[in-house]
Amino acid sequence: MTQLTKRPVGEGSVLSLTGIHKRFGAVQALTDVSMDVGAGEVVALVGDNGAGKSTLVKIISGVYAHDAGEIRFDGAPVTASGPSARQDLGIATVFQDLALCDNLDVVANLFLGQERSRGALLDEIEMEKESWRLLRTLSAKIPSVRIPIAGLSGGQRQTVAIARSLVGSPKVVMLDEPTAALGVAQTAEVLNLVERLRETGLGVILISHNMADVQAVADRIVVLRLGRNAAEFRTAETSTEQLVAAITGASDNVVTARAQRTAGGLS
Amino acid sequence: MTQLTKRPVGEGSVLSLTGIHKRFGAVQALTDVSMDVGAGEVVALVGDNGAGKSTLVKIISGVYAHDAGEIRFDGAPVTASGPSARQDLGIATVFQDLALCDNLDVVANLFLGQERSRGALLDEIEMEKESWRLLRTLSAKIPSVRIPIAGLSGGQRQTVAIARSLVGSPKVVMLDEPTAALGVAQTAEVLNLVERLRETGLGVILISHNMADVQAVADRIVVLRLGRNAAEFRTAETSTEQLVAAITGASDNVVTARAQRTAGGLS
Amino acid sequence: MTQLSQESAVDPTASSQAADAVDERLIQNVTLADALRSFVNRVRGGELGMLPVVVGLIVIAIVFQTLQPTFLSSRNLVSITQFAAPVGVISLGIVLVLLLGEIDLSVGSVSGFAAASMAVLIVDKGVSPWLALIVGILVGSVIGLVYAMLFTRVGVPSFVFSLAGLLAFQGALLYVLGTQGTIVLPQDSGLRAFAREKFLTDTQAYVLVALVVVLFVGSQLLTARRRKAAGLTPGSGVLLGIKAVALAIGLGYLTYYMGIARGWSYLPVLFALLVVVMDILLRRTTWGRHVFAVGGNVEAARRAGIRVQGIYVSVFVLCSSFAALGGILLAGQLTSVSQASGTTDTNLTAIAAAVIGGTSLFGGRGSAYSAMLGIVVLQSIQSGLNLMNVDSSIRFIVTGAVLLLAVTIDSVSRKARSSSGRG
Amino acid sequence: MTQLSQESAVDPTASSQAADAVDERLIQNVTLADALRSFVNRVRGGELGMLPVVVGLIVIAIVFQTLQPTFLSSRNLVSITQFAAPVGVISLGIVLVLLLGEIDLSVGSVSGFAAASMAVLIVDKGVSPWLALIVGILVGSVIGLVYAMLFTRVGVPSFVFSLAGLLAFQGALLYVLGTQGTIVLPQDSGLRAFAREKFLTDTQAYVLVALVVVLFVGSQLLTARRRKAAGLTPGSGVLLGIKAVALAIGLGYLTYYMGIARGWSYLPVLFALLVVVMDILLRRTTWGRHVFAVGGNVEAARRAGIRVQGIYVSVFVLCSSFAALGGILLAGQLTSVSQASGTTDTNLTAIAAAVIGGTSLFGGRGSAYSAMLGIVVLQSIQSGLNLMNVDSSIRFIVTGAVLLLAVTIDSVSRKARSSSGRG
Amino acid sequence: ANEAADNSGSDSTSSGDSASGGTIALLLPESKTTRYEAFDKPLFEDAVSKACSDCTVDYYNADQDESKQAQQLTTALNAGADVVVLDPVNGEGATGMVQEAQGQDVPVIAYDRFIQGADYYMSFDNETVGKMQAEALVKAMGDQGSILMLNGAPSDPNAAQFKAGAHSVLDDSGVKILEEYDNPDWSPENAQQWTSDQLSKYQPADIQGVYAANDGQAGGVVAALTGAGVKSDALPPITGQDAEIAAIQRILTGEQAMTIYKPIPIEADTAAEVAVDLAQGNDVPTTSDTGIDQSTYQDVKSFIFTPIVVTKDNVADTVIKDGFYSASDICTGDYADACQAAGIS
Ligand SMILES: Nc1ncnc2c1ncn2[C@@H]1O[C@H](COP(=O)(O)OP(=O)(O)OP(=O)(O)O)[C@@H](O)[C@H]1O
Ligand SMILES: Nc1ncnc2c1ncn2[C@@H]1O[C@H](COP(=O)(O)OP(=O)(O)OP(=O)(O)O)[C@@H](O)[C@H]1O
Ligand SMILES: [Mg+2]
Ligand SMILES: [Mg+2]
Repeated sequence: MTQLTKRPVGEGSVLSLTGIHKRFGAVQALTDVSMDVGAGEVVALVGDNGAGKSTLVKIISGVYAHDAGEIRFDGAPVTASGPSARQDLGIATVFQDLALCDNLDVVANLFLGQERSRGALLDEIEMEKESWRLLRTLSAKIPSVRIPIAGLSGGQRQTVAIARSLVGSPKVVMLDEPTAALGVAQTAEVLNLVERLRETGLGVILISHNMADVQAVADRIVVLRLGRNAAEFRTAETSTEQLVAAITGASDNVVTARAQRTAGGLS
Repeated sequence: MTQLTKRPVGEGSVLSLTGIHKRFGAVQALTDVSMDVGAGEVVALVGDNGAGKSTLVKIISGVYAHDAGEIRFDGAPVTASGPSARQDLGIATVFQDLALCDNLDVVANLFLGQERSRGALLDEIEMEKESWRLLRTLSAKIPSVRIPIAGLSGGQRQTVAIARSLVGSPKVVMLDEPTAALGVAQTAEVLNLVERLRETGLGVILISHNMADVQAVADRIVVLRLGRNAAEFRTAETSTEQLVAAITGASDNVVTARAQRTAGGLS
Repeated sequence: MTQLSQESAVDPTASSQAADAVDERLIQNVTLADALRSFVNRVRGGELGMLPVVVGLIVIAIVFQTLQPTFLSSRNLVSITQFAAPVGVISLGIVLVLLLGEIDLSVGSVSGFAAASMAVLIVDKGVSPWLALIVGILVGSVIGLVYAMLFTRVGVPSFVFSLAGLLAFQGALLYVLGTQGTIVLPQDSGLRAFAREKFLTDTQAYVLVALVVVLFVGSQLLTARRRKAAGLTPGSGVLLGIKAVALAIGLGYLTYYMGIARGWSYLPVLFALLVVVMDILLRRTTWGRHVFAVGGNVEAARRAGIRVQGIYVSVFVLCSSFAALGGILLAGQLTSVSQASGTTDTNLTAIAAAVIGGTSLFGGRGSAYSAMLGIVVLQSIQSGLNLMNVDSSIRFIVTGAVLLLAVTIDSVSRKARSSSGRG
Repeated sequence: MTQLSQESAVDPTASSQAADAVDERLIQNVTLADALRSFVNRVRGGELGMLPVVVGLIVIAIVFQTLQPTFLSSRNLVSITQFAAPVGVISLGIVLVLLLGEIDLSVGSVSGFAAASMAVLIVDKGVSPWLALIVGILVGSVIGLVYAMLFTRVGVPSFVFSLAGLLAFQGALLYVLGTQGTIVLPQDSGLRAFAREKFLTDTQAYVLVALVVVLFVGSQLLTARRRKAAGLTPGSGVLLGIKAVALAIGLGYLTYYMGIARGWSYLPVLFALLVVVMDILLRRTTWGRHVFAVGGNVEAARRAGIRVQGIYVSVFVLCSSFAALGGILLAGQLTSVSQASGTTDTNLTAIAAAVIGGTSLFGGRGSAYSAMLGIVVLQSIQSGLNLMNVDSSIRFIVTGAVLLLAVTIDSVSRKARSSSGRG
Repeated sequence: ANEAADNSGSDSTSSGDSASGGTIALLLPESKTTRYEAFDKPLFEDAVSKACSDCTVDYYNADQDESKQAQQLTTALNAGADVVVLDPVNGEGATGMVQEAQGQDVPVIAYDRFIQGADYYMSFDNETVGKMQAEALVKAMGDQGSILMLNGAPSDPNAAQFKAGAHSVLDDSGVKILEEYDNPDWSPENAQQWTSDQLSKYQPADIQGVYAANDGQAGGVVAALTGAGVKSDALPPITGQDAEIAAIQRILTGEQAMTIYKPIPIEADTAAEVAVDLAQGNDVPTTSDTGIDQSTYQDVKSFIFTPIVVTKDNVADTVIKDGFYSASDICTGDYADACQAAGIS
């Protein structure tokens, strides 16, 4: 449909997917989807609402089982299923629906599954100290880390979920719309963070609907449409218009219409 | 702190708040907050994460009771509390945390509280038809309106929540980060929608972290910081830098730093 | 109808394709073949609705029939339906409360207390039976109202106030009965006759079956026409035909078979009627929609402007009223009320029936039919074991095991569903 | 510790202000005055933790003491603590299951079956008491394991399998007891002595109280020092002092007062110990954290890489084991096991205690102490009513009413909380 | 703990050494059968207050819960009981309770159910009750035919004694037991359903008699049989126990063959007499004022009473004559004719 700039083969990727299929009841959510991510590479995954981006992320992170297709990690096929197995491999994920425990406080959520202990008991003090440090690197505006997540604002929760992915030492980080609820400062910090992750050699999959952000940090952009691979771009060679056209499936769409109509459109 | 361009008095506003206070346990979420919205006016409410925007929206919509302060609607003080009383006044709200019933399908959620009936029984067919119409105006990509909300993607849910506010005939519509999870096309549709609402003479309160969107549709911009009124701007007279400075509380912030560092910043 | 279809002809939303069949990812469901394919897919994906419980019931039937050939005799089926009805009515109220994500532990005590109040009024105070019946049910309604006030105004959790009610109304039962213990309903009492001796005649039964089938087909056809007029997919006509024929044959044969013995007693017919009415109320009215909404997410319901308190009041009142009615029917069936009325395992049976039938304990998921299916499962197990006459130690163990078996089928299918990513 | 504090001196995160007190919207909580103010705020906002139940308990005490002056006699307090312990142990297991948002309806039957197994081994088979005790508890553990398998592998809801267990193990109890019915534990059985005759001496009791206070103060001081070293607010020292003195005086006086009669029986001491241990396990270990996480949001816990299945297994095993232990202690206290063991309202009492103590039925909220507070509330009500010599009918009604009263205080405060937008 | 303070009962209000007066604790097992609170308790209290005007009776009911009863005993002892009249939920398991009371020098009267090691025992013997029911049934059936047998709750130890007594007669008779059922909770509903289910298997004509352990179950059986179309004047003989009003009425109309009547006044009066004597430190006479001789049952000094089989013929001479019920209690609406026929007015 649009041009496909294939990634040169042999440039060994950390994570690669081929021919992934997934059906939910009467809806075929993913059909024959492929993609791969190299170390030190930021791949943006974009697409319209319901295109299947989050479903793909959940399949990679082990939350859903795929119906058909293959996942390879560090060159070897991944057999173990379930989120804890995938985390052990080194895949950290920030889910779109956050997946925090409302009844636990910020510290407990940040270190969930990776608690710090002193002997047999939890080292609450160490964890609290570390929490403040992590949250500060993300410019979080959280008054207290000892209130349950239920009492946080949308953006504060999002920040906590992102900070979670920095605990531990993953090889691939997947961020599903991480900046959706964030303030301008926090968004900038997350983009900085993504760049820092790339510099330390991690593979990053970034999902976002904000084309400016995507173009600012991604090396490659994979476009899904209605559950299928629609296009793949190198960021440097791509314009916003091309991207939007690939996402909506038409170069003549509401976005361009609006941009033409108003003075200050999508820039 | 920054310049306050007060709205001329006497230009009768639909909704006006004065001196609103709200405390949650140990956190003083809102301190002496005031704002007002006129008919046919779009007011953007911006601020950092946890600034208190959603709390303010929930107070207006009757979800929370405020500790002190006054709310006036159409010039008269509002006494009745609770969401259903506020809805009866004509205040429609799209909440940041969406507030949909996961176990119900899209149609049921869309018409919740405003069901259409034929005699004693629900008119499912009329509602389903109307649902498709509403969703189409928002360019929604929803395969079926008869699957439970639990099976929708983040953006699809957001679209349903926005479509909800179009059922019925409100006088004021509040949208709390309506485009956070939306695709580019859907975002453009929502901005179009906001403009249409203004044209039909409704008051609109729009919360967003996207300065481009805010500047594109808002008439006035109210800035909250740490639970207090920080500034108020007329959109036409304001630059993005001024806004970001008012939000973060410093003209020298991570956003400007990032903008300087990278080529393609916030435009 | 014609008017509507004309309207749709000029409706701009009506395209060549039905509005609900546009998305290319959607697996179509129009022809019979589509319907079959989607059914197979659903079974694979574990979305079976009531099917697993029905399969469980069939397994129970086969096992007991093998062990004890009188199990499926028409006499025994008549007796199962008759004994299932009163507790089934109580369970129907429990379904409502469970749909809200609440619980009522006191239905047993309330049923006993209401029946005793009625019996005392009739026998000791000489009040007319009809009035006493109404008072008995009102006793339940008032209790439900008090519960609702405790819940909505004071905020006491339903577990706690109904536990308090469980104790208090057991006391009230003893108090009302006073020193006399068992009260026997008068020989000529209409309630006794209704609960024990009245059976549909063959003609009545077949007319009823025909009526049900006609109503079903009629409403389905009407819906299909209106859907088409509104530019939506109308659903497979062949499938509707098959369903209608299956319904007619199923109900017809059951009626014929039960007619070999005494046929349908009034009691199960009343129960079935209540179930159907509650099902329509729950699925097809605004009130029912709101019950599901409150059970699924109270906060969302509240924000949608639903008067949540009213929903709680209506449900608690209905639940206690059903409990009272069930208790009264039980009394009619047994011909008497005693200190033991409702205090034994009525609570647990009523709640278990709802849960086994597939209503979630956590609110928002379930159906009126679950009360019916669940109670039939439980009564079948009990009846089968009664016929087998084993030692009471074995009987307890086997009851537990069969119960587990009946529900496991459902669980396994649900497991399949969740592993394929559906909640 | 000193090493750590040196570390923090060079830690870049340590600023002039503690890390957790930077936000200007935060209402400070450092000095005693702060603490008091924040307490008053909390009371107004309705966040009271265990306070309401304690107030409920005080109300109960005052009411019964007024009606019957022996209620607060030291002898009666001794008897309340002694009888509260065994069911309290069972309730402790229920708290765990409820924390996961699941339920176990079979703890009563399991307790009876485990006790019967033990009794049969000792009396009929001549097995050594210790071995029999261990086997009895293991019976519980194995049952828990089976439950966990049904839950995690097959996906049967806990309500259903524990309902099946309720029936099956009642049958198993009858089966194990066979025709002999009641089994009396040998006169010289250590269990009998432990559950009935052993009391702490005065010295032991006061040493224990001192130990508790010292441990409390020590751990609090240590925490404060480490927090300061880590650049966090250490909390008010004065407040700590007040708490410590209150604890010492409270426990000390209680010990003195109970010492007027026979003092602390071993049974409540064992129970208290179990509660404290479970509380530490739940609040201070990784396992406990994961239990809360699974109860709060299974899906989030699973995605965080927690081995959710393991958590379920551990909790179901612990719950059934506690049930078995509780049943065995009950048998020791009663000196015998019979067909009725655990079949009366043990289930309901154990679950009610947990709920009344403040553990949510929906998972993720609660504490080990709720088992203790809840069972003390229930036993106090029962003991008070025992003293009052009323007819059963009145007793049932009053039990219900008092129960409601005791919990209403909590409910009203929770209501305040939710209207101010919390929880 | 403070052992010295222990025996002095420092915070109990009364103590046992005063010559007159005294506190008698009455512990009854349950409230679901009418007899305990309708008869035993008031009769016992009346008898005590007649014999000793400044004695007090502390009353407890265990609602069929053994451990509740254990706690009630402790409460009673704490409240300063001088003598305990204990009707145990489970007689076999109550030895621990007896020891606890005796450990504090409080004598125990085992009331209605035997407890090993009690100081006194007075009762109608449970096994005898079962035997009498079975004998009456066998006699009514002419020692031939088939019966259904409904026993009490498997979790109730007393039910096992009735069952054993009945079997000892039935097993040696010409009567055949078709099916046997241990009814959980003794509930009439279960009895009705079980019997109905048997009628899917047997014809009503196959059943020539029904052993029902108590009147409640007998009511359920009658409901089931009549529900299956058996005319109420064609019912087979059905047994019962407790002499509930409803059972007496059924006996008068011929729906039930017999019930067991325990003349509770004698039992309550004797218990009160012994209790007062013990409380006041007097000797207990070998023959009570009610005319019962003291005997020994399993090493416990005992007063054993004979239960009475009530049939249509002796209703007037038993329950009515004893004032257990008045004729107007029984002869309501539907039963007036039957009363007249039986000569009751
Ligand atoms: N229910 C609650 N309980 C306790 N604290 C709360 C609650 N709701 C909000 N808060 C606190 O109030 C402050 C303001 O929250 P609010 O949700 O209004 O922020 P916001 O401006 O909408 O932020 P965002 O942009 O992230 O959505 C936050 O610090 C939050 O922690
Ligand atoms: N659990 C589920 N059950 C049923 N259908 C589902 C489920 N999850 C996703 N789907 C369907 O799969 C499709 C893809 O959903 P997905 O969440 O992957 O979209 P997305 O690309 O992340 O969209 P968004 O940008 O809105 O987040 C949607 O049509 C949705 O309806
Ligand atoms: Mg998504
Ligand atoms: Mg917000």
